[in-house]
Amino acid sequence: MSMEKILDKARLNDWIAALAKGGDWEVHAPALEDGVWTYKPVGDAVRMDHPNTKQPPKGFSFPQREVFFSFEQIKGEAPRLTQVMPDPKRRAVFGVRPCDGRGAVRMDRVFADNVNDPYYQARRKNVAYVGLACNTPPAATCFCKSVGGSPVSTDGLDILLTDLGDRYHVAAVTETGKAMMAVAGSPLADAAAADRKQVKQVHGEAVAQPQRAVNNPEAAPAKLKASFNSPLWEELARACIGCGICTFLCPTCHCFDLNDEMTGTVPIKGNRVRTWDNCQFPDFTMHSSGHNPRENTAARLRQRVCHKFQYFHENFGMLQCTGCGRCVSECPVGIDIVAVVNKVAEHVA
Amino acid sequence: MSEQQPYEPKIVAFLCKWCSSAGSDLAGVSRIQYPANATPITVPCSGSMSPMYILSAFNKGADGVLVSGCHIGDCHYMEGNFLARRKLHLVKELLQFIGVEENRFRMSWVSAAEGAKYAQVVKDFVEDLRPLGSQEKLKAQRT
Amino acid sequence: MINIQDIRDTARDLLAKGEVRAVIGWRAGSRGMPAEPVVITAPEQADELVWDPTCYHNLALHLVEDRKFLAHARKTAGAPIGIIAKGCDARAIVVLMQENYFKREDVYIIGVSCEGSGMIAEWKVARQLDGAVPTAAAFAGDEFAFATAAGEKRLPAREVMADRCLECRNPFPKEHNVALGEDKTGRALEAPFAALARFETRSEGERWEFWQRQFDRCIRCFACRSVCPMCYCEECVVDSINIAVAPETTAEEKANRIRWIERSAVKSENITYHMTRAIHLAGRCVDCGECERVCPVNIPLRLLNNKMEREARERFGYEPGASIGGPSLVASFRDDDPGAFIR
Amino acid sequence: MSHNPPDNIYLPKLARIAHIKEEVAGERSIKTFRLEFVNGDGFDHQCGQCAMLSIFGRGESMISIASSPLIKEYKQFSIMRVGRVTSAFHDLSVGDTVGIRGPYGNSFPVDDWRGKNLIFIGGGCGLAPIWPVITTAVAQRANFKNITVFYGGRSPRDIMYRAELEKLRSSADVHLSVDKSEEGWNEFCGFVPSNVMDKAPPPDNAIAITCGPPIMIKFVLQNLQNLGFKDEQIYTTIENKMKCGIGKCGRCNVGKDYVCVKGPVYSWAQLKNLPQEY
Repeated sequence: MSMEKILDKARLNDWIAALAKGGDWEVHAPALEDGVWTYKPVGDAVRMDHPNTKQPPKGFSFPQREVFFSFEQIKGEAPRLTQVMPDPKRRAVFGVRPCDGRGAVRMDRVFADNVNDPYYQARRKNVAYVGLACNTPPAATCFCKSVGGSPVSTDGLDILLTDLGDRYHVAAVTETGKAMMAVAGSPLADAAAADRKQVKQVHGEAVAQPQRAVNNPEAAPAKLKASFNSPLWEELARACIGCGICTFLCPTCHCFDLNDEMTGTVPIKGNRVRTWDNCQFPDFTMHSSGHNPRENTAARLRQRVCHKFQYFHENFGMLQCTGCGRCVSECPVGIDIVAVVNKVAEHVA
Repeated sequence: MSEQQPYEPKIVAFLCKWCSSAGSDLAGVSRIQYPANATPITVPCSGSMSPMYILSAFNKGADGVLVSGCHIGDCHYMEGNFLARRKLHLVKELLQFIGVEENRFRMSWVSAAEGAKYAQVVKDFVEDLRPLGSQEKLKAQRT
Repeated sequence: MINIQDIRDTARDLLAKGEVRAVIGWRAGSRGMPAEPVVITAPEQADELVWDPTCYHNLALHLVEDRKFLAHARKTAGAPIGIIAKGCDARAIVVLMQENYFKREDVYIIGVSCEGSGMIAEWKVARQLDGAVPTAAAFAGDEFAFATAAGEKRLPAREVMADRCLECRNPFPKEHNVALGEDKTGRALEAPFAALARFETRSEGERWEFWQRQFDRCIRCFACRSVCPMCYCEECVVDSINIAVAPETTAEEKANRIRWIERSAVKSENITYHMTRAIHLAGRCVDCGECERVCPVNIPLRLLNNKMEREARERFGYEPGASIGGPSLVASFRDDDPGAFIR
Repeated sequence: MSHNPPDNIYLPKLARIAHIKEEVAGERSIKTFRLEFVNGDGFDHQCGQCAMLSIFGRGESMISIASSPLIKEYKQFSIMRVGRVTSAFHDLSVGDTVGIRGPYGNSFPVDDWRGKNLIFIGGGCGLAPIWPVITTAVAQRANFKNITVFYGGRSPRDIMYRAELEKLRSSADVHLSVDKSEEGWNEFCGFVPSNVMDKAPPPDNAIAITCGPPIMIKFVLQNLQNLGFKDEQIYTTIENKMKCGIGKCGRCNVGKDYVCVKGPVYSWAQLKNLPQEY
């Protein structure tokens, strides 16, 4: 059933060109811009030597800002609403790391559970993730293995690429992936037995690389639950400055805000807009009255950590954190979710 | 839909209540001819101008922003226009620093008796804004 | 060179004698480096303190947090709070005192001199170490010493120092109760405002091209605001709702709040945010460079603040963080302030 | 132009304001709005559910539906003026059109309460969320035994649904109270929990439903427990800030549960096991 191919690295651009031409895909890949690895529409040359992108690819299905509908209302009359749906462009995202593929799985659950989110779904069904296995030593902040992932995981990806030096091993994960590999003009060649052997070895070595770890992650949900009222949270959040880096860069944070943005006053004209929001901001949960159920950084740090390691697990049977390490490496004051979970677990009998 | 209208710059003019606002009134009652491009907003004192007002005017689509107050020495609150001079110098510098055209932002001192000067200030401003075309750099993106 | 033991002894002593109720300092981070801010309250915790070239954080921020905490809890401070302060941290403390955020006697400043060097820029280190992951960094004269799996690596300080430190005008904390390390004020690693001067050779069109790309990238995580000791306002004009709501705030007040900018992280709104912030920091920013360090998308925010700082210095003879007593930049004026730009 | 595909839950339906009644005046005024769906494009709801109301250009606000599900012609909302959207509601007139989407959340298990004594305890604007249960129970009077309603406000002027409460007396025991006595007030004077203690309804075969300010709920709970009510016999509703109504925007959670989906109705037996995040 599985489809495995080999791609000469020199012909990566040919495949991308074929996808654009034959499959009507708009291809995106990581590019280094102003010192930041960012997904960009592919220009001439694709580099895939990125550690990981600063921002996960979640914006392809859940952009930081999107218009839901526009409204126009003459005073005293009924408003006219015009739904704005995302453009149906198919987007193929190259170079997605396995932790971010697993992030997509979790986002999919959130936006399909209970009620379908029409905007997320409209985008998501047109996005394909072409993953890239991590076969170089992990970053100091990587911990995917301890949260159920792996540097070669295919979860959430449509295709997994593995760097074999001068060529990529290309493995289909989904039907979409297969179609992309079989696109007209594709330069992919059949994988030889030696290639398969080498991939196995490379994957084995990648998985064997040592990483930091959340200790005993299976016990984390219960331990966190037991620690809800622990004074430890206050100490752990002591340095927290309440910015939005940890959540905005997280591949699984999905919280959002809805606001009306005006474009005219007579008649009333504007758009209802969804933007990312952030549980670390004080106004996130603040009631109109000023009462705030999560009124300090301790409560807000606890929310973030418990959401990742307890609530999500209780609701969906999996940890929400995928171990990408962005919140650890980018925190201005060194708050480290691995250390936080481990410390809390240690303190619970 | 409509025929190609010649471009008319939109100016938001923040005028101090004590001098420039009266100056603009005088320009009107004296029937001095000057362009109708400026929408006046009366503020208590040029010193009460928040830089936010200026940025917000540009955000809402102003092609130019004018702040006008009493002449140095004539401030109703003694030193408001001294403070405005310093604060708005910084705003002006910062706007230019990020690449907004120098002529988009202007300050003037116009007394209650200087209707003709106010008319001239607006006239000059319109003439200087015209070649710049509409201001898009700071304008709100809503789509 | 500062001996870490001196810092620890000072902190331990102050806590033991009850002269301070806590000491704000740095301890080793969970991965060794970078260091992280810590607040210690017991003498025996003093051994946790570290001093190394990853003590980036402007700890004056945590003085602000302490103040806010006391205000919300309606507590009085009692003994002063101790703080370990670099040159830039101390300047920030001076501005806060100038603005009456707290009084001189509320704070016990343990000044630490950056001496001949300063803090590192991690990206510069990564570039030089070629893949090796440092787990600790230490001052070593004109060099920094990094502990890595492959043993100690030394790099010349100038090559891996943060830009903010290369351009630092005053690496010695002038305002202090006790100061450790040598006063090397006047060292010249890089000309002050060097990056700004280079930037200003660009044309208007090039400047706009540059800034619009920078502002377009902003994700409005507000880390620059959160990390800044001067951004202590309870209520910020750029927030889409009023955070400083109290039970007695009227519905009318809440309903009539002006939304100066929208929540959308789009260029126009981001510009309004960053411009407002730059103006509000004029004469207050001490160029600690924390906003630029923490920005996850590398927006060179120091350029904006430096521009204001240099204007203040050159046009108005004003230097932020220089004196506790004087009036602030925008609350004062001179008769001969420039006015030629006014018609 | 404005055809709403049924699957877009974010697109509000339109409703016209058919009637406005000023319940309580003053700084925290309350008005009751009757909304009729435009073009019959509406939804049914159950007791205790909420709806997201929109004023285009101002935003959305989650408000509990205060009318009985038995009433199909309109939905009623009692809105206190507290912030941006609610203030805008207070400025509207009959005939104006607003947006509405929902219904959201769980509901009171009214059907399980057949044959029981029902005791309602409300304070301030907390009468609105339990009003649909009260009116539904009264409409199906034969299904229930004693119906008792405790309700109080700060002063006689703060009593909402005054006329409706008077009408209710024919089919239920109504005990009103005010915090501070005033001339002409001849019912109980004191806080709602004290009124409950004063009348001491027996816990046998009873369900107590309470809604009001947090401080009131706290003491009502204590008093009910003192009267012998078990945790399973006590129901209340909680509120948190909400944006989406469908468990995605992430802010209304109490522990793992999103109040907009799993709430707002909880028995005390359930609620006491949840973290205090509301």
